[in-house]
Amino acid sequence: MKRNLIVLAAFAATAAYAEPTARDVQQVLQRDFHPRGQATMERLAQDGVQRVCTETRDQPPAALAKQLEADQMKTIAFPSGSLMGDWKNGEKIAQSGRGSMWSDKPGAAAGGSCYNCHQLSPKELSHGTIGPSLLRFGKTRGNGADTQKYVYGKIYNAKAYNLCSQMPRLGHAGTLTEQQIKDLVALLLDPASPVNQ
Amino acid sequence: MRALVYGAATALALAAAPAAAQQSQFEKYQKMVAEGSPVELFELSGEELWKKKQGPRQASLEKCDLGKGPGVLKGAYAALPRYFKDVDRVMDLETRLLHCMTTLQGRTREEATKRLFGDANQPSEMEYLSAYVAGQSRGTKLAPGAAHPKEKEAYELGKTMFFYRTGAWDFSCASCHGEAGKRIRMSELPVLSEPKAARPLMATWPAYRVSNSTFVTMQWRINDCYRQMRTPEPNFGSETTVALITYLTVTAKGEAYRGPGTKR
Amino acid sequence: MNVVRRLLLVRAGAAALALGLLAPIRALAAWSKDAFAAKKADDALKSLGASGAEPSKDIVIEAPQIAENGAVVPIEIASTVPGTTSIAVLIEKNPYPLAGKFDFMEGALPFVKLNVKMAETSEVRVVASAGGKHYVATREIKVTIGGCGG
Amino acid sequence: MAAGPMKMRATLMGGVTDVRVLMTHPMETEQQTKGAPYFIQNVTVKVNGKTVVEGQISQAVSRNPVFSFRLKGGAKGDKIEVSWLDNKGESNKTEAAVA
Repeated sequence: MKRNLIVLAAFAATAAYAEPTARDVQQVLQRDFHPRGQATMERLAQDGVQRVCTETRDQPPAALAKQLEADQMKTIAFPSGSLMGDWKNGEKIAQSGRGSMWSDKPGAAAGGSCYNCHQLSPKELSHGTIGPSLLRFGKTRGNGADTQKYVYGKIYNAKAYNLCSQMPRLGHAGTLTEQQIKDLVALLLDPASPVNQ
Repeated sequence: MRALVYGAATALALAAAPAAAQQSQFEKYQKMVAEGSPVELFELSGEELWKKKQGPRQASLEKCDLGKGPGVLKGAYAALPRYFKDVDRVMDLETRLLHCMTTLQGRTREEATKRLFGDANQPSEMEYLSAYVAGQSRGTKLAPGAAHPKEKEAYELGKTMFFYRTGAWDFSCASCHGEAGKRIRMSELPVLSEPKAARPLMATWPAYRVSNSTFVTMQWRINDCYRQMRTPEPNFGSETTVALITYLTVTAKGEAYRGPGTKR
Repeated sequence: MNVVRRLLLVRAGAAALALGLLAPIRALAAWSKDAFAAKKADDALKSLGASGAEPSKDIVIEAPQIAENGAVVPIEIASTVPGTTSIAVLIEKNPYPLAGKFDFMEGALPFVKLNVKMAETSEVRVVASAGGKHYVATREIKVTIGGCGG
Repeated sequence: MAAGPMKMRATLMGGVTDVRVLMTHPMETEQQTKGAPYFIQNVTVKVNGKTVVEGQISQAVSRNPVFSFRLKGGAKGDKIEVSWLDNKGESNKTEAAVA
């Protein structure tokens, strides 16, 4: 509650400097952008998660975050059966930075851009650090059903676990397919995967 | 055999002493690349284009007013973006150059914007011109317009956009440029909302990019960030792009310009 | 970019060709075709007559250990072997390993700095020739991926 | 875009003249052109008309080549000339005085 007030007070303070309102921004975006390829104008409209994270600078009030995370959890379609695919495909998906851009052919195989932000296989030296290192992830966490489900869900919709995470909702956004996410689960959890060597 | 042993030793050394050792190697690469950069060639070609008579009026851009008076190039880039009374709006370098192409040379906007971003085989007119004009500000401190109400408005809009999460992947500019010491792959990510990080960066844009041998401009930088943010495409010279460039340059103000630079 | 100059050059080339002048010009500027066409570093060196080089600490290769992009890998080479007259640069894993050969005459120091393309992580071999003998130094440069890869 | 501009700087410091030269050239490999590579083959450095460096290079040299060479001694005002010749017979050269 107290935190809520602080957040609101911060808004009131910045508003004095003629910061554009949410509606102003949407009007500006609609005027200043144009659709190209698969990137349609609808992508600029903020959903609830994006709006709350923008307005709170990624520090949402706990109660609100919990509620919205629960809503996001409902978007995840968990497949039945094993969630472990082929780590070799997973490695390729993790390497690829393509997918969902106006320059990508619609329907062409997308990647997860995983190495852009995470360390995975120790063989890949060129990895980002925006997200945590996932080196030996399966070795430390095991690969039981719960862990598989957690990893699948996190890749499908990261916002269900941490509302203002910087990680894209790769399944929810339609970038990765069910099989591709399973392959990434295997990359992280399969004992034979280079991640766990 | 010797090669194999040596290679293995290097891999081990890199794995054993990760962060610091690797970081210094990235820095060494960047430094050596910058020292051996062909970026000045773009400035030379840009100068030719600046003086070349073009368009229905067969005029050069030599009388283009970039804010310091017609034809004044010295320090002009470092004072951009700024408010221009003749168009009653804030313009960055490229938006202003386009304005001069249509007004002085009599070219249509359509023709002048046909090929804004070039490639290695054929850099664009805007890229060459940006290289030349920016180079004429070397040694001048960045001092973009920040006093006129429209300049203040641009700054505020740019700041809002910087933190605005949108697109298919929920990114804002701050998703990648919001936390110190982070990397995408091998590329360090400056926290552009902080003067400390914005200053050295804005002082070296536009730049030659070695990965694809192209010269890249600020309008391109904003465009390509949005491409990777999975949004639709921003219009060239739009209020949004100019506002973001204004926000970044104002954040970097006071830094002596030393570009055009060289990037990965 | 300089269209006029470019046209002039093209015309000059055509005229030279027509007059049969191009051949002597080419003959003046030697280019070791066989060495550059070799697919193995050893074959290229054999073709240059620089086989059997012995390792030397007097050849300094200054280069980053990791290159973020194989399109531009800066390399600086200096030889302090007395009487060095020639330096060859070979990138073992490139389709054609020989990247360059530089002959230094009186007045020039055996030094060159250049940017090369590397197809993948590879050893870079530098062979310096002095007084009919050959000396070699190698260095591994890792080539990685930078940026967002999109 | 072949024979675009060249740029050169020759600076005398501590008894050594540092020559840095930039060349505009696509330096296309066999892979890039799917068969017919297009690249500079010869680079020549002259001091006051006398050849001091003869370089032979391959398609592995990066686009828009940049070279640094070092000359023993020399004096301010010495005339440095750098020229190149590519595999299509095109050439270009530039001159600068040692500063």
